[in-house]
Amino acid sequence: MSHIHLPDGVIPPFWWITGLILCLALLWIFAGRIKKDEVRRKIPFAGVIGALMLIFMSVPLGILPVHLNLAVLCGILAGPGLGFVAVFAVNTILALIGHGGFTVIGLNTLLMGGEAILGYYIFRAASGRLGSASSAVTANILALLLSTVLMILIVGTSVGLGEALLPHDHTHESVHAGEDHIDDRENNSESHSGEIKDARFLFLTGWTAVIAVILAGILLESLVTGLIVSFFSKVRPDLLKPAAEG
Amino acid sequence: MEHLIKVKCIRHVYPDKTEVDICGLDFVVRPGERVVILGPNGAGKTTLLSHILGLLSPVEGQVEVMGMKPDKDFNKVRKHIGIVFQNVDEQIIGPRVYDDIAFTLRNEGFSRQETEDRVSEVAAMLGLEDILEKIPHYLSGGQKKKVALAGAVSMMPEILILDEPFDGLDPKSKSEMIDMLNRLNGEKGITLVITTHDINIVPRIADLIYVINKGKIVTKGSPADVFAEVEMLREANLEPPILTDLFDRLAKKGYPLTAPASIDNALEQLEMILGGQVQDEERIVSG
Amino acid sequence: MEHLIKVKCIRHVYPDKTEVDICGLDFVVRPGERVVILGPNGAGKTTLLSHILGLLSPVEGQVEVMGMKPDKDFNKVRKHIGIVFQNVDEQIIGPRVYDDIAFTLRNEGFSRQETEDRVSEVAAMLGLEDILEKIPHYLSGGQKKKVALAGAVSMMPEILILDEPFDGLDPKSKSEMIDMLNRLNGEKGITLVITTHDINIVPRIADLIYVINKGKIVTKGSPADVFAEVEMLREANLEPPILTDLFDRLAKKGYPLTAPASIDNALEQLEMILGGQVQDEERIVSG
Amino acid sequence: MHIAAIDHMANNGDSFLHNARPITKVSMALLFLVSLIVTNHIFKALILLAIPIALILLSRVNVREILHLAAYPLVFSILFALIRIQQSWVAGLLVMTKALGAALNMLLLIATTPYTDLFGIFSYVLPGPIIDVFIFTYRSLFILLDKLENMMKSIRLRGGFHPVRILFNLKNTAGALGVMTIHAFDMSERLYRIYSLRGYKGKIPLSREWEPLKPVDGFLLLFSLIVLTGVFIPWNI
Ligand SMILES: Nc1ncnc2c1ncn2[C@@H]1O[C@H](COP(=O)(O)OP(=O)(O)OP(=O)(O)O)[C@@H](O)[C@H]1O
Ligand SMILES: Nc1ncnc2c1ncn2[C@@H]1O[C@H](COP(=O)(O)OP(=O)(O)OP(=O)(O)O)[C@@H](O)[C@H]1O
Ligand SMILES: [Mg+2]
Ligand SMILES: [Mg+2]
Repeated sequence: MSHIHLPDGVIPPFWWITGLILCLALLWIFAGRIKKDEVRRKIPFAGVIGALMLIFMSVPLGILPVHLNLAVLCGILAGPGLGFVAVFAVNTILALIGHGGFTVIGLNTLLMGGEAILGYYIFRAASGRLGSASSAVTANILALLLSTVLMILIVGTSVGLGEALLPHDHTHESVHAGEDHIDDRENNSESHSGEIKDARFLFLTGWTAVIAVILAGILLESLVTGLIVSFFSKVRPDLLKPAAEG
Repeated sequence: MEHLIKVKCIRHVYPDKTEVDICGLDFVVRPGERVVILGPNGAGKTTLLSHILGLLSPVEGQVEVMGMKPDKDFNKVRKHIGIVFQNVDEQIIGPRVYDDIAFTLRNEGFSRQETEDRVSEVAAMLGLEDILEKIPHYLSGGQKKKVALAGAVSMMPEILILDEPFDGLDPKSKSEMIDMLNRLNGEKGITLVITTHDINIVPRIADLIYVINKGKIVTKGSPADVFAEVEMLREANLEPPILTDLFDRLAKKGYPLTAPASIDNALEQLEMILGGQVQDEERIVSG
Repeated sequence: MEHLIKVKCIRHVYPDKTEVDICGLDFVVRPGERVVILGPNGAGKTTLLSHILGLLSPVEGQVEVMGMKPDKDFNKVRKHIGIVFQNVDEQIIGPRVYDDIAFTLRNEGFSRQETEDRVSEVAAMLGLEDILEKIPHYLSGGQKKKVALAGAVSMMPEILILDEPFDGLDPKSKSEMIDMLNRLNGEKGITLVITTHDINIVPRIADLIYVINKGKIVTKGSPADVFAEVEMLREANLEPPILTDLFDRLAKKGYPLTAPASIDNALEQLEMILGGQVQDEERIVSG
Repeated sequence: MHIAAIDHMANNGDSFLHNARPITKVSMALLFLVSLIVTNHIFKALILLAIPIALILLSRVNVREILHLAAYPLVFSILFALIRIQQSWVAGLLVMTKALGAALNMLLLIATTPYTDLFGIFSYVLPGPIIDVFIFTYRSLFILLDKLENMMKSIRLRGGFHPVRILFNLKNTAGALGVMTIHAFDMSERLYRIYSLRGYKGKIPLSREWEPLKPVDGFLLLFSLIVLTGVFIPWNI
């Protein structure tokens, strides 16, 4: 959910440069924290996680105008540090194919990597009380809601509240046009409440639909995460023993 | 129907511009036949099967399965074909063996009772009763192949397509697999289309062989006929089965031998021409 | 050194509690030998190799490679062993074929010039000169196997370990692979340890065979000896090579034949005992 | 998948851009990117958009594939443009031009430069383990894509895909993803083993030798510097 598909040239330099610096700092910290004797096992693992995320994003879901992201799942499986590193690799590769701007890789990584980190900790906290599938769903919902709020704040503050944007749902490429109108609507209805009238010709419904789309996206992803995790708990429960931090 | 499958000189272009031609003779499969496709690595065997399954559409040429175009009538054709891919790991989807065998049945809306009956029947046929509750991930290679086969025959398809089904199996499991396939063919009348690099077992499983090489179907014929064309085989990175080769060379030297279908048959033929050569004492010594 | 590898009755427990025993005879490999390990699916062949490589640690028993414990002295032992796993796709690391062959060399700190020379040498030996600049995922299955082999021998290891290297290759490519391995053994003195299910090629590549079954190494011996123990082989889901089987059965009937190493040798032996049987007219007719 | 197609262009293409040194192409992409970001003039921006388009045409890559990928940032920038349009039409157009131009620059780079060369250049600025993660991600991606493709084929053939039954598809797709994820973890374990055996110590050695620049490199660098300068000089239009 949190993947801001922000193009280059929209966010002011101060913000994306700060994001980039923060992101690189975290990368250095996480890379340094991989212990020397574990590096041989963990680096291929992070690579595989990154590849999995790229693949999850490319899976068509029938006519649903949504694609999966599953940062939380990757956080649960890889742990916060490796999860973050994998997210960075994913965002960079996506930026290279024009999927999100190159300059906003830092911000994108902070948000999506934030989901991975948050998801990991929530999952760990919840799995003491709940089953692994419900923990995963809980972690997914909470982490996505939080990152969505965070993103609204970042985008809102940086672009200026008057132009604040809500996150874009993971729109599948073939059906962008339809979905993007919904996004337009949400942006406008939130930030330009005074101008809603002007924008009416583009949009038929208002706030309820916006919230519905966001929630549907979050629920869908949580559902898939839950299904996959419940499958793991049957087949490879060892993978769900929370990965070590780092 | 005269033929179940008919493929006429197709050309396929992969997204990266790799061109695969499968031209020359027509590829025709008749009901109840056991057809084996041979050819070197990269000849286009898997590509041909993908066209028959409707997974690919040819740029040129015609593919017909039961009178339909598999790429257009995918959902109709699919119901008549069972398939076992080379890498069965990528084919087994169910969380338990039972679920995997039941996968297609459930998708096609069989009732719970029907599904259960059908799974039991197939499991009994392939000797999988004891592992129905197991998680496929932990099965041995041979067991996984059987599960994939069970999933493929659960709908009792007219045609069963197998891409290198004997890979990685030990000799006994391979023999069992062959027997199982021959039983499916004999008892249920299922038509078999198989690719393999294991030449030596081909006489045990083939009524008809097609050889693909360099973009052409270069030969079709019974195992005896095809394996007699040694030059053509070598051309296609292939070789005749060992026994066929041996007997062929002996025959060329004038001995009245024909390509044997099995080791027992080979023994018989050899004994015939050797008949009476051995002295009794020798026989006692080495027996 | 008397032996390069010695494994004594190990027991391994996988994380999911699967126990694998490899007991019975000691597994001993001497310098320059070509050793083939046979056994049914799930016998523990790959598990044994993993122990020799130091990837696993035994719960019980001893593993010794060049006098060291491979799990403890992993970084020392590793340098003496080249390895080709069954799934070569995952084994090819280098972004380009050149980088992949050079991977270990660079990790071990060879200079640029040394690396280049060594890569050229290995590439020439395996016929890979033309694809050094290619990216691995565009190679064919056979080419990938060769690249993996090149990466494994780049350090000129004393020991080369291959887990089912012939899987999925067409007969000619398989033959080439065998020749290549025999050349590495003959010219460079590299010791070979190979697992395979392809019994018929074993006589061409083995000096010594070990058979593992049901947690035990049940036999060791030359191909001729091992393949003579038909009962034991069947017990282990195996069978003798076709020619061996045929000749063995003929020998049991009293004909003076010994297990042939190749089809040519088989022909010779048969002609010997058939000698002079054929009438001249016949020869003309069928010749 | 698009990454595979792009990868193929980069590796099999043959044009002056494919032949230029990777460092040149990366510098050029960055210079163009900076030019685009600092430009606030619609005509300059349009020229900056025209440049990658021209270069893409000249580099004879698969234009359809590039267009397909470019549709994404284009459609997305419309969203932002719509906001700006309320200030002025030009502002809206500017946002779109910038976004599309930047994306085309990246696509031009990746379609003419093999990923190994790109990662080699990233390795000057990023820590070693991160570069290795890139390489592993990329390689695993291709292996796993093959697996997934086969799995989806299998699901389709076994009646597990229906054009309109979304939940039904979702369930089966989740199943396939789950199985693939498990295979992926097994694979990562095997990768770990094989890499360890082949002497991996946390740094994949890339051939990173300095290759002398060729005339084409000089030309491209000069060109992008001129462009950058052009952005800063005020024009009288
Ligand atoms: N997805 C693909 N993209 C591009 N080229 C492909 C693809 N699949 C196969 N090819 C190419 O098409 C040709 C035929 O491949 P195919 O897999 O059909 O051969 P095959 O006869 O099945 O070989 P094998 O015996 O090794 O399985 C080969 O040159 C191969 O490299
Ligand atoms: N990672 C693992 N986790 C749990 N059990 C395993 C694992 N790897 C192998 N086994 C089990 O250990 C036993 C020996 O397996 P191994 O792979 O060594 O057999 P193999 O002789 O190589 O068989 P094949 O001929 O099929 O390759 C089998 O029962 C197998 O199921
Ligand atoms: Mg094939
Ligand atoms: Mg094995």
